[in-house]
Amino acid sequence: MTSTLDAATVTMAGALNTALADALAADQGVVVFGEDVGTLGGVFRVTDGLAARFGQDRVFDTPLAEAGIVGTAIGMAMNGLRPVVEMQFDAFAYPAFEQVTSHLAKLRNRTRGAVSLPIVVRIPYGGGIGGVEHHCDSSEAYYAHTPGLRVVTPASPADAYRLLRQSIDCPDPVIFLEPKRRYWSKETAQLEAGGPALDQAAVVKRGTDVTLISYGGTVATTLEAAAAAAEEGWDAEVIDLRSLSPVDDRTLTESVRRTGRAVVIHEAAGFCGYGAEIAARLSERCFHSLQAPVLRVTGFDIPYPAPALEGHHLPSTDRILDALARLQWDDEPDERWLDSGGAHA
Amino acid sequence: MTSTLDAATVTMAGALNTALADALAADQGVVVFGEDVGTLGGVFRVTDGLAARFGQDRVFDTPLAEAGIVGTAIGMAMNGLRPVVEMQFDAFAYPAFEQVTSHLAKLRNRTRGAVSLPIVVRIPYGGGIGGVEHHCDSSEAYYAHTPGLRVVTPASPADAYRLLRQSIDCPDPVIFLEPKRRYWSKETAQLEAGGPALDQAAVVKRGTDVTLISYGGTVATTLEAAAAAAEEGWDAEVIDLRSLSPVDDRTLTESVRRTGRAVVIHEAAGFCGYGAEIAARLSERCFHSLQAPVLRVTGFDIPYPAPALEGHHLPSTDRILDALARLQWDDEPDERWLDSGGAHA
Amino acid sequence: MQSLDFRPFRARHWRQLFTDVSHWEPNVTAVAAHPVSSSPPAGTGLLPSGEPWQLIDPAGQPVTEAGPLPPDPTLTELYRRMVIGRRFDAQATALTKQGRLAVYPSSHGQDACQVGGVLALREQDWLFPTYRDSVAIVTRGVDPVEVLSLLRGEWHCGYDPHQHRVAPQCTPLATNTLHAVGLAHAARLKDEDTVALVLLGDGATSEGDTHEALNFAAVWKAPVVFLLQNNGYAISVPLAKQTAAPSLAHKGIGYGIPGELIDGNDAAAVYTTVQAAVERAAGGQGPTLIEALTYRIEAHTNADDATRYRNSDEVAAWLARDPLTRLEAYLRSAGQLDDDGAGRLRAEAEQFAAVLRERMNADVPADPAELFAHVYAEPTAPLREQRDSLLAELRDAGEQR
Amino acid sequence: MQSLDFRPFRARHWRQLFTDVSHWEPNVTAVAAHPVSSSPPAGTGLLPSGEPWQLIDPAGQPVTEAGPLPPDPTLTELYRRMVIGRRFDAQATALTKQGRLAVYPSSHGQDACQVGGVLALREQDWLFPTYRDSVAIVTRGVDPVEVLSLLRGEWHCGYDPHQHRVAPQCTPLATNTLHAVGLAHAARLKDEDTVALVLLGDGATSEGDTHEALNFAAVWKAPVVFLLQNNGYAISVPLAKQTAAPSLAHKGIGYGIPGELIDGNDAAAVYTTVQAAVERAAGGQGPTLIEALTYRIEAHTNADDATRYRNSDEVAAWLARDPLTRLEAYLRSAGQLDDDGAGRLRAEAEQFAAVLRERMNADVPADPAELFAHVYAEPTAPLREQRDSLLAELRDAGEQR
Ligand SMILES: Cc1ncc(C[n+]2csc(CCOP(=O)(O)OP(=O)(O)O)c2C)c(N)n1
Ligand SMILES: Cc1ncc(C[n+]2csc(CCOP(=O)(O)OP(=O)(O)O)c2C)c(N)n1
Ligand SMILES: [Mg+2]
Ligand SMILES: [Mg+2]
Repeated sequence: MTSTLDAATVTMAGALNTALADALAADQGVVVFGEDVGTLGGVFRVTDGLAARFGQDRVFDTPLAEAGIVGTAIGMAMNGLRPVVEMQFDAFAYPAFEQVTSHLAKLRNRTRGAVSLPIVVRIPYGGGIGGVEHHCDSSEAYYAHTPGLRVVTPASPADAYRLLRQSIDCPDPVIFLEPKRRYWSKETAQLEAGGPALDQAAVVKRGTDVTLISYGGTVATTLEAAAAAAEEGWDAEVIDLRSLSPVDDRTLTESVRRTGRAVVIHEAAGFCGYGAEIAARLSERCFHSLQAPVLRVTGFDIPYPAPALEGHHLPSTDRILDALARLQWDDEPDERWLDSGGAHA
Repeated sequence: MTSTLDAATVTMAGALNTALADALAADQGVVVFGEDVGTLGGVFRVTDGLAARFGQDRVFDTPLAEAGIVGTAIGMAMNGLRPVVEMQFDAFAYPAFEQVTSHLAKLRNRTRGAVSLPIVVRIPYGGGIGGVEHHCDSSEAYYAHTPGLRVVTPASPADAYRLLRQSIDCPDPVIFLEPKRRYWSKETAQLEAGGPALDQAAVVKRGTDVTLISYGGTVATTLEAAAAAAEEGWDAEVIDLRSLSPVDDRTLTESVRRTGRAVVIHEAAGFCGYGAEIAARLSERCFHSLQAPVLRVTGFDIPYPAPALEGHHLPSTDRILDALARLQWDDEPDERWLDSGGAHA
Repeated sequence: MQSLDFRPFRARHWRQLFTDVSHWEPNVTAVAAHPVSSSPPAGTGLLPSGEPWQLIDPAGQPVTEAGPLPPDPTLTELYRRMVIGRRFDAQATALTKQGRLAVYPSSHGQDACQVGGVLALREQDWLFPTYRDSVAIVTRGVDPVEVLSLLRGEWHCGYDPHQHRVAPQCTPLATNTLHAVGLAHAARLKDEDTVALVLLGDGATSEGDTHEALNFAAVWKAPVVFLLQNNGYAISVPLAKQTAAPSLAHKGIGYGIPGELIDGNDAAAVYTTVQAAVERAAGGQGPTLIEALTYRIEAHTNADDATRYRNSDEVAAWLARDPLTRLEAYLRSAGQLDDDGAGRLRAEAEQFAAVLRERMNADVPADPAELFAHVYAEPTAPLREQRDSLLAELRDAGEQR
Repeated sequence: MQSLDFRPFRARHWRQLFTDVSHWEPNVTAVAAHPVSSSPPAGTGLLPSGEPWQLIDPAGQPVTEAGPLPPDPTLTELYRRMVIGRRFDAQATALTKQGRLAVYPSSHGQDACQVGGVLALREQDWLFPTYRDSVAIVTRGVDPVEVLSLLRGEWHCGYDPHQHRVAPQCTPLATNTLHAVGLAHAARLKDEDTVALVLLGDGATSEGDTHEALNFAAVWKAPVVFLLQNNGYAISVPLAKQTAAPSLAHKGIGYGIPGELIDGNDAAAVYTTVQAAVERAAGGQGPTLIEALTYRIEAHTNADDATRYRNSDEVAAWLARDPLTRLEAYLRSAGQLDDDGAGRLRAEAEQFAAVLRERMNADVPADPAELFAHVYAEPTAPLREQRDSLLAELRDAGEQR
């Protein structure tokens, strides 16, 4: 199913809005609800105009209760609907955590496949927008660690459209993480629902020396870093994971076996973050191809900082370049880890 | 502060009970509350007799609401108390997730250190007890990924006593994970609150060939595997992490640089599990010492199964030995990762 | 044992049935914070009656002023299902002793709620039960062996929820209330005549999810009925530590939902009240909150030791209010049941239990590959990898043997 | 603009102040599910009065039958603080336009709640505010620059909560209600005479945490006061989509807590009601739920566009019910305020704003090392490592320049 629009300049928020509209038009079972998604059109305007076009029975505001939103979505899906719900911000999805982990993720398995929950939980996530506390969390690792959930995050408007349409069509529950600092990023593209499978990663820049792996809000930074790296003589390949769970091992290992080096970039806290899984997997699966350890460039292990300091916290092109430089190009081990003690406890 | 008891045979549940009693006796500010912890003494009897001994003002049952329990504990700590609260089972801590992540973990940082939350959240976790769904989750990765929390888990009665006493004394919030299948494991020990720092790992068996890293419920299995490995000629070192966050890098790297090989064992789902962090860290910090990739032996990426099938899910000594065998002792790479595609997407 | 004053059944008396009344101080008098205006409170019609509503008293006498009884065939069927349900419940407890069930939470004593609630449902309606509601599910027609597969440790839910429109038994407390509201609201959106009945306990009312469910249901006027079995305990915690409200049914008004307080050991009252609420819901008039006062005769589960927190006098007092005895007394005095009929019913229940016992003795082979089959609609690539590695491991182990 | 009928202030009229009344169908009539027994409902004394309680009407006239007014000096002080608070609020909004504040949620229109609630507290009591309650915090005595450091993007909380016993402004809705209950209960356990006042909005009442807090407070008889500022909206969502209850104060009875419904634009009523509730709480009589009917004059924050979901007539109607105008009218008619006095007050407020403006113009240096300083009592080894690597990075960058 393809949007009727021809290639045009579109923001990610706009592409998501079109995806919702097209999904609502394509399937009577799709309903969209959450806090402020109806009359207001969402605090990020992603649902703008949908209530007016599709009516209050299909696009509606709920009382202010996130467990209530996810919990009732589960009941609706049991009755044949395809709910697409919005959590207003990342940290405000936590009240729904029990419904997500104990039911949304498990109900299909619990019933040996008898109950299917084709639900999409849209969550604007991440920082970089000068937001106050609780408005900038990157919660992907919580969801990716929860079996039974799919976790998807777009990095571009065209992907946002396609991945959201595919997520809505998917019979599995999908946590759909929208990198809010990319909402107003623009792209000239034709919005299409078809294309690669939902869980296929994209090589967004080809390269031979090192594989930079990222997703969501930091893909743009990573591409910038790759461009800067080229000036320093490193030809970096850039992978946008798109689907965090399941992860596309094939694309990853194929690339890293070729380049022999890898850096994972995300803005969430590094400790037990999503990048740990990627680094661990690649270290295992590509052990004999790796010329240097897989490095991670991530947010620090601190609560998301206030706007005045977020610039120091977020992965920057400089920090990615620093990591590149530490990839032992001259065969010298990273001196930071030479003393036998590591950090002093 | 040492328990008055001499060395005696004690279960982990008993050691925890003694730790709570000693903490209540030592500090008037300590209060213990949760569901069924008062009159009943807890469904695992960890709080047995405490209400009778210390009175209903210090050890009490609450209404049935986990966010309520953690949320009010936060208020109490703001008013100078040291609450020790119980979540009845792992999955029943999820309703409190917002209070844990958005407040418990962040309030000290939010107030530049002005507000201290010396709270211990005790959570019986993990499977292996033939429990029904929602009673066997291993949720440590969620908490370990959350900056501002300490995450501690004992593997033996003596450690249970010491770590719980230290956690109660600690000015930081501690998620104290009790491996419920070890509750009735016995040990002859003198219970002491002093000793190594709260965040220090223990080398529980010395060895030279490979480092087996585990915590909580799987330490016993890991020690069994080490014993079996000895028969096959591998001298395994076993580390019990005890503190999952922060992690004791020094003990880990010191060991792995020496042995050159490592396996991480836990029963939680592997994907984005705690073992990913350990594998990623060691792969980075010990890159030049590693003779083989750091392997992980974990639960599968599935909801915790029903009792009839949990035996297939939980890491077994056999599965640990299989991993040992794959550590490329004969310098041959793991054939599973030789085809360039890895898993077929 | 406490002496009981059976009629009229006053809330005060209901409370006296509990030993631990020391904490029981429901706040029923306003302490005016200031001289309030004389304007009378709004919405008092949503409040439950002061005393639990009853159609048949514990001695088996109809409470004529309370309203008409359901027709005799209905009462007979309620009794029959309670006899079978009680026998099922006893059988399940016995199976735990034989190691055939891992755990069983009995509903002995709550039989009138289990059976009365379910029989009031129509074919097209849905039931959202908890772990304690196996008898309700059996009454709804689900194969008892399938019902017990969860507690047998075989799989997390042994029946297909769509077949009899029964959601999986819910363990995380109160979370099922939201599922019921969602399912019911979806029915309205789809213009289907379906009502959802959700069962919850007194303890579960303290969870945030119950609050959110009542609120969503009220705002959406969703066709859902909340049947709250107040059995006095949440494991060991008595109601007095759970709430200070005059009754749990008093929560309704805070959402704009009518609250009903009924005698939960009177099957006729439960049946009539749930049926009326189902009709209201189906008629577009929205949800109802029904609090049925009852008692958990057994421990929380077979693994629990109830003597730690309540005394046997209390249990004895409630045994004297047995819902089966009550309805049997009525049916006999109404000439609807004699010794022969009672004997036939007992035999039917015995037969039901015997078949169950036998079927539960058969071992169910577990297929390890199934661990990976239902996590997603199709196993993902990583799960196929993990499945293959487990199967290889099992093959190797088999070869070694 | 709608014409207003000022006295007596009926809930019906209050609802008429909202444009979007189409959804507003609070359920105030019971639809009896069955012939209920004649036994009257229990606990009705916990219900709020049918009409919001008021001491001074919108025209500035005392409502004598409602009870005595607070003493004149108190009324004068309430007015003074509202004038300063209103000026602070306007200044903060202006600072967002100059880029000196990232965002500001205004409480214009809710001034009587902000000031009346806080002035009713005693020195030793605690305040648990939300993001919207900056004026309340300033009124409590916290340095306005410290208050604004959150919204300035400098740090997540700019003041020491222990200094004035003011918890950090809470963003995750309703979560602060539990903190307040815990703090209050701890005071009781420690035998301290401390009451906690928690502020929450109409939207926040829908969250599970509010329910759990009300319940814990009631069961524990905790000395806590819930002041619910019902300003008609949760961002864009009108109350009619938030609840179907006769009033939000009707939730109290479901917990055994008295509910009070008051005119939230009447500073005298807010002050008197909160003060009485604080006394009740301090006297060991437990919590009170106060619903103050008021209105958010500005958009949700400066970043919001309120024209998308409400019309200007509605705002105009509420502007005509301004809490400052009302109290000013009373004070003038009571001879407590004249043009001179009003002028002096205005000057004081201007001076307050001028100092604030100037201080907010100063850039605050941010120290990157502080990112790691407060996560734990002592930075952990991994955090020290990360701090050192950031500092090295900054040093290198400095050297390069
Ligand atoms: C969210 C959650 N918290 C805790 C538990 C553990 N638990 C199981 S049953 C129970 C008591 C429930 O009491 P009630 O709601 O009155 O139902 P009853 O068992 O009496 O039928 C508790 C605390 C749970 N299942 N879910
Ligand atoms: C748990 C949570 N969910 C969502 C939000 C986003 N949010 C911020 S303010 C707001 C509306 C709150 O309305 P109300 O409680 O009436 O307070 P008001 O803003 O009107 O003062 C929402 C939805 C939040 N802060 N916390
Ligand atoms: Mg109960
Ligand atoms: Mg509001």
